[in-house]
Amino acid sequence: MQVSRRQFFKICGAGLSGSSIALMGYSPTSALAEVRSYKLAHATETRNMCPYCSVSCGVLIYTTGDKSKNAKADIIHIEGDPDNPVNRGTLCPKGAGLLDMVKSPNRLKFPEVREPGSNEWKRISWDDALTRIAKHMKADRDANFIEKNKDGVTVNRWNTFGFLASSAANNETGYISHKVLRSLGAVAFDTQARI
Amino acid sequence: MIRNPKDLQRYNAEERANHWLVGICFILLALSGLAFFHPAFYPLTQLFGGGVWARILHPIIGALMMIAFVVMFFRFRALNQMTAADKEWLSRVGEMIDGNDHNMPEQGKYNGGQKAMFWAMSLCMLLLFVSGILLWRAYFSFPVDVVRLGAVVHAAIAAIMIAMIFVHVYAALWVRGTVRAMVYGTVTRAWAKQHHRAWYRQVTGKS
Amino acid sequence: MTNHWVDIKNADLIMVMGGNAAEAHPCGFKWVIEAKKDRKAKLVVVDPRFTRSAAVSDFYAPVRAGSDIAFLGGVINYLLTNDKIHHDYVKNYTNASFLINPDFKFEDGLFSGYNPEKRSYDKATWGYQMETVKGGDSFAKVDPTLQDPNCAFQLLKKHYSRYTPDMVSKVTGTPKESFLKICEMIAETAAPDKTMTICYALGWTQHSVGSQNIRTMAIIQTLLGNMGMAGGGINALRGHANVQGITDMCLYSENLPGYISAPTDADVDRKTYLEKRTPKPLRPNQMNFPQNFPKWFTSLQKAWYGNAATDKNDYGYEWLPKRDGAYDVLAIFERMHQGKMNGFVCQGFNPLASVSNKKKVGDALAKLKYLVVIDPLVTDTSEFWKNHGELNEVDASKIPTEVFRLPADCFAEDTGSFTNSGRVIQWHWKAADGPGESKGDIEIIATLFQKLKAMYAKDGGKLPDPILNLSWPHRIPTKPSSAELLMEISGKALGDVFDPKDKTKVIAKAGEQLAGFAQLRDDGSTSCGNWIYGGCWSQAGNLTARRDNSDPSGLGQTLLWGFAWPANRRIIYNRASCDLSGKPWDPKRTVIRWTGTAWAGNDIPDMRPDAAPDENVMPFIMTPEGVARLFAPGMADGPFSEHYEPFETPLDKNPFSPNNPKALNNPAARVYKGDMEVFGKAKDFPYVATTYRLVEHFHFWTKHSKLNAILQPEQFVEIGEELAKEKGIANGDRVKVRSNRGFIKAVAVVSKRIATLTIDGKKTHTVGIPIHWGFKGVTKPGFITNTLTPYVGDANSQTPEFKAFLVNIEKA
Amino acid sequence: MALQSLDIARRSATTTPAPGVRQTTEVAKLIDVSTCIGCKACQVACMEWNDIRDEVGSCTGVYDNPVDLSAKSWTVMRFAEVEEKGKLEWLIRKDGCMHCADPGCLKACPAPGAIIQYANGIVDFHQENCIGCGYCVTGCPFNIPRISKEDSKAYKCSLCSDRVAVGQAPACAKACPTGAIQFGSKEQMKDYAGKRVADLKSRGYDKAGLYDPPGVGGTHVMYVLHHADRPELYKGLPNDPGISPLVSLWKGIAKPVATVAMAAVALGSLFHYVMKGPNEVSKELEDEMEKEDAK
Repeated sequence: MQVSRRQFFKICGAGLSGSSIALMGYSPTSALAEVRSYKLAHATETRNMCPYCSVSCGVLIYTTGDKSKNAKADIIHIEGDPDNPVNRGTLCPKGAGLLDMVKSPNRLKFPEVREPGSNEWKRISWDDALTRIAKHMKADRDANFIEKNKDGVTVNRWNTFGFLASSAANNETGYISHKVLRSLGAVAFDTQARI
Repeated sequence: MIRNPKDLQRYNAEERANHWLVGICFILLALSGLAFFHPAFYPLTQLFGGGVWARILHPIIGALMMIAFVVMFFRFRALNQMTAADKEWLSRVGEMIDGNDHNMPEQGKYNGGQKAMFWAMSLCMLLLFVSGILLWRAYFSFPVDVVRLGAVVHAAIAAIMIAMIFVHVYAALWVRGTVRAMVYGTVTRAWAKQHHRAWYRQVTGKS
Repeated sequence: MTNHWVDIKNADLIMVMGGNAAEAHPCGFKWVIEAKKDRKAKLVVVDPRFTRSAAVSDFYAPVRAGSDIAFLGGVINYLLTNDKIHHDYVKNYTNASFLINPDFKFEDGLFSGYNPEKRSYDKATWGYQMETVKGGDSFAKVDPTLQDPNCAFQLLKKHYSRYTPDMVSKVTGTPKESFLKICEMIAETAAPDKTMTICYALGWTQHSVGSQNIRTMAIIQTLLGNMGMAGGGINALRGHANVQGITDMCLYSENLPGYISAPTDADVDRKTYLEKRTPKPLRPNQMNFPQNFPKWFTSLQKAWYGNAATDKNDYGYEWLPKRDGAYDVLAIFERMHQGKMNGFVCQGFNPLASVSNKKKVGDALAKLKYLVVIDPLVTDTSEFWKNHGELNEVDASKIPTEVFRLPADCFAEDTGSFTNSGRVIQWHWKAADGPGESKGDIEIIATLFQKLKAMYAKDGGKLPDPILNLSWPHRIPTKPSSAELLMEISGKALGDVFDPKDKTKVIAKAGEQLAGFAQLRDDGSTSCGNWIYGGCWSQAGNLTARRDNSDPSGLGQTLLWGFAWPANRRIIYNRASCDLSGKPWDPKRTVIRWTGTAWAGNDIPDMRPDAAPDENVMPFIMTPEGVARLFAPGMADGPFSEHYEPFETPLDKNPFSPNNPKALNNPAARVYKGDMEVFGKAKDFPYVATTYRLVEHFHFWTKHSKLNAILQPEQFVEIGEELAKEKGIANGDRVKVRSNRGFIKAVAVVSKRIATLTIDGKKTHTVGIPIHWGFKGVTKPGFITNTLTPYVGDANSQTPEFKAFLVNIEKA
Repeated sequence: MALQSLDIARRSATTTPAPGVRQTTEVAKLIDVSTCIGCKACQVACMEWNDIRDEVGSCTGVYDNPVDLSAKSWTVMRFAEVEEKGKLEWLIRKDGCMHCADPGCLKACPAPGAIIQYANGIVDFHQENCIGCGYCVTGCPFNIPRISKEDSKAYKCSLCSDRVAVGQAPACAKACPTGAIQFGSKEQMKDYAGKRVADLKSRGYDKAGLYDPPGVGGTHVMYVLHHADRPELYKGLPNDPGISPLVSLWKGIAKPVATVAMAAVALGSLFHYVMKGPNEVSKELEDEMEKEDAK
């Protein structure tokens, strides 16, 4: 009986006194208060531009790796370019969210075709896709190219084929697309800028 | 300790188990609760596997204790009705504490102090339970002001409760021969006759 | 933009109308806030909705969608009747004093020369009175006193005198006091040292009177003397990051790169073609810069056909296709709908979502033999054939179109240049490879072209010459680099180029990059893919990649950052920022000035550098008159603007010409058969609808970006409290919005921000419809809002009328 | 700023002072509500930088999305359409942690080192030390911390302590397209706010002012308001906030008092025992029973 009383006493006492805690083998952890480590410390920075509106804000794209051969660059963060005189580092909700557009689950990864009447996509190779498209275009052009109009004036146009151009593509894309289109005789083309 | 077949049965096995279930729960709750109450006690969370486990276990143990306590409450409620003698006893509790119990009025199974303790604990348990529910964020969500009030009530009542349990435990230790009632279930006739004479008479039929 | 983004900070008053800069161009809008903070500038917003631009404005007024000309015409009237114009500027720098053909008339809502069958004008009477001077030159007659009843100024005054404040309020629904308050604020900037800038966007262009909306504002800015000034100008806040650049590359039928008007059937040969496009000056001593047209065109031909372009074959003039009519996007889909097209390529363009009347577009696509979609993302267009329930009710098995979907790299995976709205060309660098097998746009087009070229080389076919002779000087023919292409665009000397003043002096040696378009020649010795970009990659290297953002003038010109076309000029018409003697109207904001020997200052002068003020060379050098046009005969629908109702209007007559049903809507706008019939009438569709963007999304693009989907997850429409009450619609209810072309369902946002307007005595409600949802994306799926919109465009630009049409609304 | 920002001023559930000899610059973020267009760039920049993505929710008839702060939305815009003097105003407030000088969360937190106040004023949550009790929620007068349903840890704006630590501005402040969010030393921010308030007064907002509530010792995120006399117009920004008296009671005086009281009872018992001795059964009764047994 005496023994059990002492045990009781001890347990109760332990709950009361901080000093006895050390005796019981516990000591407060010296939890270090560290901020989350800076995630861009060794990322590669590339200067680019937001593709959305025509403010064309400068952005800094951060990728993993240092461009060494075996380290695949993966985009991990995008923020405003403070040097750009227009946006001065700021971004709007669209620009600030560019990462999720670049990394969207809805990015296309390989060429696909949907055959006439089919209800599904089928993966094909680039070469197949472009060869099939080129064949379609040539057949169409050769069949419907208008060399002269009804007044006998040389017009050299192909208007059964159309093209809509992006307003978010580079100038160089726009230029080469235009050059190719007119060389084919295409006239039915327009750009997002119309709208 | 020498067992005597004539020792009086004070608590049966179920009652003892019930009591200790509540008691163990309470100890665990007090340890984990104190850990959250004051930084000095925080290391007690290690007993439970760290702060997160302590936070997870505390309300679960609390709920368990509440269930066990409710059973116990109904078990002992009838025996804890206050009588005139209890009030008389309570009014003279100072003498008792002073170590002079010779003139204390004759007591039944429980004295006025124990009964007062029973009701106080019941009230505290209820308050702890209700305020505890308010704080149990894993499953409940209440307006922040109610939660704040809950936290104050929970902490205050818990402190009171812990103090009362100290008194409860100390009283058991102080009054020699008491602890065995909750450990073995029996007390000596002498103990019964000295501390709970009316009960002694009732169970033995002697004067 | 005649000015540029940062220049907005130099304004004293910023007007946001026909746009919502805070939401559509937040980072550009920063300069509005800067003007407010640093110059104590005021911001005025006029919009059918209390937008987020309005939230930070000093004054807001509501206006009915589709009534902007009535509002702005009223401003012109206010400025003229209260004599709040910049007199010296108007007299000298505009065609106010020019005498107009006395046969020019405006009667009952129509200008002289209207042909109702063709829905177009014969502009014969819209010209200047001409006189032949000694030496045989023919010049326009002027009356410097501005008193001649046939001078442009008097005609202008007369035309807009009908736009009284009461009329304005009646037509636009803008409270008269609000209108007058705005007029007063605008009028203050008539002072020579005060400027107003206007930030507009698709809220003005997407109307059947889009171009005239902008022209009306241009008249105001000219009357106030705000053109060419720092903090002034007409600033179109354009759409995509490179919408300016792609417009400059002229990816559309009417023009060749650099806004060189493309040949039509009437241009039977190169000589005819050039003559029509090379104007003579209309006033003595004017620069008449378009006189250089043959140099630009010839250099383009050399860029395209290289050595195959010689003076013997008219530099390949015959190889250029001749246009026989309109091929704008509405015309293309009309042709497709009629079954006149077989193949179609969508390069980063989602027409099913972004062209009017989705049903018609979808039906048209289903008539194609093959469709090619090149895009980084899964577009709605690429799945036009797939059933998406009521969002896209089609039967795939009945659609015979073969659809190819090719993955393109996006901006981050690409090197090249973009041109921002302020005409600044900026270079950007690739950061990482695209996902999977994606390829760059250039590589896709180049590889496709190489395949076609090989087929024509091997098998022959119709007119293979332009294909086989197309200049393709790229190191990797299937993968031309952006650098190679920008050098070609900028221009190079094919032979030695000599100084025109000193024929012995070589200014560019054969093979060198040219310094600018001034060095272009029409004898085949230079090549230039786009003359206005001339000099952006000079012998000094790639100027678009310059990153020196120093701003010594404090005006935000940053002349060493990138390269602005033309000639790195940041503010166009900047000669007009000075008086006749060459002193700046506002010396505190000097853009350029005459130093006594040359024009110089904080910008590239928009003037011959040595043109002394007494030579009387006027600032608007791109016009043969040398001055700005208050009276503009080039417009399809009138030399002055006139209020016409949208094609779907809540009114049954035009309040400005109530007796002429022909003048209800823009009489010169093109409407196709079948489309006129599905215009809704006010009795069935009583509410004015307008579509728009939200700041949280970008068109149909960010619905694929989770971060943006989180910000605006679900399609909604906005209505005012009064309409909600009438229709028993509570905030957050699902509603169905119908036009005569289809319906959409969305959540109702009931707001105080959409005012109920009183138009012509009647209560008129507006339904606001944000556009960003579709059946593909990481947002909640939604309806394509262009299901609702009418298939009609502006008379000049054919930009569809997305901003004003009629709908009905009910609880879904 | 720089690395000194790692100096700790206060640590939750820690009774001894942190090293406090070095004096570092106090930083602050100023949100100028009068130039805020509610574009939510700050929300995106915050999510993007901190690698969190909230749920794609639904439209509830307002522009507020996400509709409330969450463990994955540390800042949200709150939109209020208010009519003042017959004029419609669309008041848009960026809500998020105020980084109080006297942080209620830190005061309430029972887990040592789960909440840290840096010497530069940033109040940061360290989830590895967080036990998920939610006391910080009760401590906060601004209703900011949120407990994640996924890991039961408390989250809120960190004022991008990781960026500030290397000398950069918080992601939201950097992104803000109109400059409605400014970042710098608290001193600079107060000066700048003074200019903005003067500008607003010149535009007819007589009651414009700075919101830097003294009830929480001032904050390291402050607002410029057009109607500083009625912060509640801005979707319930509290007027004169302070740590709830209940929390002050609970985490203030109650802690020592209760600890002392419990200790007193325990020690009282001990001394009672020592002084009075045990309450034994009397010898007479023991004997009586023994006699009884002997019968």
